[in-house]
Amino acid sequence: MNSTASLVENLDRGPLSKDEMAALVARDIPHGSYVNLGIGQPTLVADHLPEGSEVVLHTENGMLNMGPAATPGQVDPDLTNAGKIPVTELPGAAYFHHADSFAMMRGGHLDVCVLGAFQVSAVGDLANWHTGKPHAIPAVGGAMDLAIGAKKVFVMMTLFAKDGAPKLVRECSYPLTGLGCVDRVYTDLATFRVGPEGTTVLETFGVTYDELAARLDLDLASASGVGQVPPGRPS
Amino acid sequence: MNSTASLVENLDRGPLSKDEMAALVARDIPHGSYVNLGIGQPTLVADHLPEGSEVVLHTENGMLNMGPAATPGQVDPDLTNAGKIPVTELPGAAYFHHADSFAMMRGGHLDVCVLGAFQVSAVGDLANWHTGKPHAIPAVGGAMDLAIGAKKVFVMMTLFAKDGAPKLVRECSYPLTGLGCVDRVYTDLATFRVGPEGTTVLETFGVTYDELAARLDLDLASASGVGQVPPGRPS
Amino acid sequence: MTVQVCADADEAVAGIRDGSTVLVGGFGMAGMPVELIDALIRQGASDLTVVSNNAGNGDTGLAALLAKGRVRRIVCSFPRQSDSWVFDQLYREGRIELEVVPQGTLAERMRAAGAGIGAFFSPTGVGTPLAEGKETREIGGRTYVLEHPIKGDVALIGAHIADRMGNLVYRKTARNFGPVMATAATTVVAQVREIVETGAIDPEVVVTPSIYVDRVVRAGVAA
Amino acid sequence: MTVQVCADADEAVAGIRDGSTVLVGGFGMAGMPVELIDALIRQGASDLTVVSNNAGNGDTGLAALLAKGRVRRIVCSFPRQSDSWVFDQLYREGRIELEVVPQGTLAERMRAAGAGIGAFFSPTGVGTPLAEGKETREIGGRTYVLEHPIKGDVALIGAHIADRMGNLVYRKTARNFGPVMATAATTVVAQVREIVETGAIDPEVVVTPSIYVDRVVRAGVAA
Repeated sequence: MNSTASLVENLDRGPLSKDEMAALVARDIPHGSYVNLGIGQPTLVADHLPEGSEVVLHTENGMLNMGPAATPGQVDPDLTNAGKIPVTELPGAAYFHHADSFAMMRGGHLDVCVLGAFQVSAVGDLANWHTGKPHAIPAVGGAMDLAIGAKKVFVMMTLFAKDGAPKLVRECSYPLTGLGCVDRVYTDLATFRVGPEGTTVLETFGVTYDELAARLDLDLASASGVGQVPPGRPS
Repeated sequence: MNSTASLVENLDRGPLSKDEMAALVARDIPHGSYVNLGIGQPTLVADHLPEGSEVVLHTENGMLNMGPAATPGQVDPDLTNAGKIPVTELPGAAYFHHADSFAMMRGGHLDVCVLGAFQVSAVGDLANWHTGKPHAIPAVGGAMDLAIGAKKVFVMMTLFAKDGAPKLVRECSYPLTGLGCVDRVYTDLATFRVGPEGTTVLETFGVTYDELAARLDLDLASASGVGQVPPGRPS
Repeated sequence: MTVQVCADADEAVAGIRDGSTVLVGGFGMAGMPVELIDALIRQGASDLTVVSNNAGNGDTGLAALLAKGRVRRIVCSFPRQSDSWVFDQLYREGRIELEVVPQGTLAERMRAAGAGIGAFFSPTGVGTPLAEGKETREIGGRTYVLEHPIKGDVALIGAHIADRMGNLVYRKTARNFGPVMATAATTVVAQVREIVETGAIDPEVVVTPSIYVDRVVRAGVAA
Repeated sequence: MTVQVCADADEAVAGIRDGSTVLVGGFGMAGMPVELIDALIRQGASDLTVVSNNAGNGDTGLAALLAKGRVRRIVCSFPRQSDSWVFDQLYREGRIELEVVPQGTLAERMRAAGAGIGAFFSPTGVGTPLAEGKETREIGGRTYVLEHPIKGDVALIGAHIADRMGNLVYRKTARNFGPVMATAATTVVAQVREIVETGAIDPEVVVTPSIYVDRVVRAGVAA
């Protein structure tokens, strides 16, 4: 999380799997944080939080200190996460209603929120709710509230779409979820800091900074100095 | 509460005592109402609610179904009314915080609120928080929230101040608590309906309508028709 | 006013008028007032505006109400789901109006209705298509969009236990929209699993005080 | 972040800076964080803005803080009481600023700060001296006044029981302003009568979830 850290080119590994990306996110969540993990990939982050992290998970349907997904024997229809998956509760949990839950979020009380994305812009605009296709049925859920609410918003996504188009872009072409709300972007090929000062590459995975820069249509900066982990180093 | 009822001149009794005024207010509170009784005289109304009225009392410091004042043996410093007097709780009570309590009030969920007043205007403006004296320290408490919140606002006051000035006036000269918020005014000499259509006398006590009208600088109407209860009738 | 303890769900939804705005609780199945929705289908009110987080799943509950053509307009945060085929088809055929509202704004707009707030400035949705045409204002260096209350004629909610005065408690994440909707509608109907004597619920743990509740019915429990 | 369980009230108020806005819970003595206020007097921060329902009673607690000249400005609904002589004298001598706010607006403005609401339109106070100079707007035929959030640097509140994570429960009408102030300040300090193990409070009855609480201290209990 130190913004003066040097860029590290990890040439010994990458592209990262979803689980490896989740592990990177988990590493950057401070001890004792209150965290909301978005539906889908971000939920993987929970599996990578270290023992004793004291991270408290929020689910926007009205709970703090949510536990892992319920095993078949634990399923309780009154206890689900925001993806409507049965979950469990941990000691010290609390329940509250939807207005209180989103007040907690909108009021900036969550330390970190982890979201998926279709696109993130160089300054941290987020597009993750609507493909923009004319016949698509719009559905936003809590995405816009999450995007603007947490103190830090981390995005997890592949860096390129299936058609090869980069998802980290100068300006989002998809309908926006929030303006300038993203702080960090974790992808299979690199991690980035985004914001008013533009885009900074923090780490690369399986590619060099120069290779990455060539594939993105962005004004990139690298974290000051470059340290390279060469291929073949035991990881 | 029937707005087409005839004016009744009670010449057999009046001016009313505070307790008699409280009894009149209690009579006009519908069965099962949720009611807030303001600090001071209005609290007397509780003593006059009939057995089985199922009236539920709200106190703005966070409680529904408040019971009577605590006896010395019942005093609990965590349980007071808005006047900071120790009270008791009845079965079916509920506690909530100040924002929820005033949301309940401001949102129009209370059926009736009973308040004292310095002045009430012909159209129902209320002045009950500030004498307007230049060196007075302003203090409003929940008065403005109560004034605009309840479905019906009843005022209890003497009709004339100690200096003889009427307290039911064309326009309030004291600083306002709320605009057009009062529905009924209960005084020692008469009860009134006030509102956008002006002031209507509903009952008089110890004075005739004409005597009353002569003492007030107001365009008064009487409830349609006049029925007189002559002096000396057993009450 | 005194709560009405209803004999069955049909009594609980009696009198709902054509053209009403109906707030429907639940998030997924948790807190969903299934029996009340089924009774509303039998009751027959049409031309409804429904406010709920989703737009129905499968072929039952809210989806069945939609399938009967009773709903003119739906206000929700997330209509499109894997099993929202009833809504999807009505929407594509132009037979239902949709207003998509961010989930927290949906909750806060109902809270505002219940709390007597005329409108509020929210940071959610600023710069997105869902704020288009809405008034914005910069306050303290941040941009906000003006949002207005959503008030219901009726709220249908699911809770866990009611007492005979109408105080409600919920269970776990089934609490969700129920307590907010209960403040925001003229007539509030709660289906509960159990009705207990007044005084049996600790006043400290009441979530929806009796003042908000008009009718309760025991439902949703296997006989 | 993880709550700090403090050894005493002095540790609990450590670091409060000159010029801070301090939200002080309680309504009368119910919920009043007496030991925290006494510790704040010892701690020495000055030039404070205090937000509380009243402006101190007698010569102890908030009144003692005022008497020491530490409070530049007070925001409250009801400063004038039979025993508010300390405030009264300071005010008449022009040595303290006063902003009087209707009690419900006071609560709602703090709730707005905690809930990320930029401003809200309230019907309370319209047409009265307390709305003078404030923006008004007619919405749906009713006039509202625009009110802005009140945010604290610190909140000092009294609660009944905390667990070691910082979840709080209150007791009876001592709940009052505590849960609202806990959402509205950067650093929230709660004095409680008992601190229990995490898991000992039923998650259904938590009133202030741990996310809002930074420091807890056991106090206010006869030894």
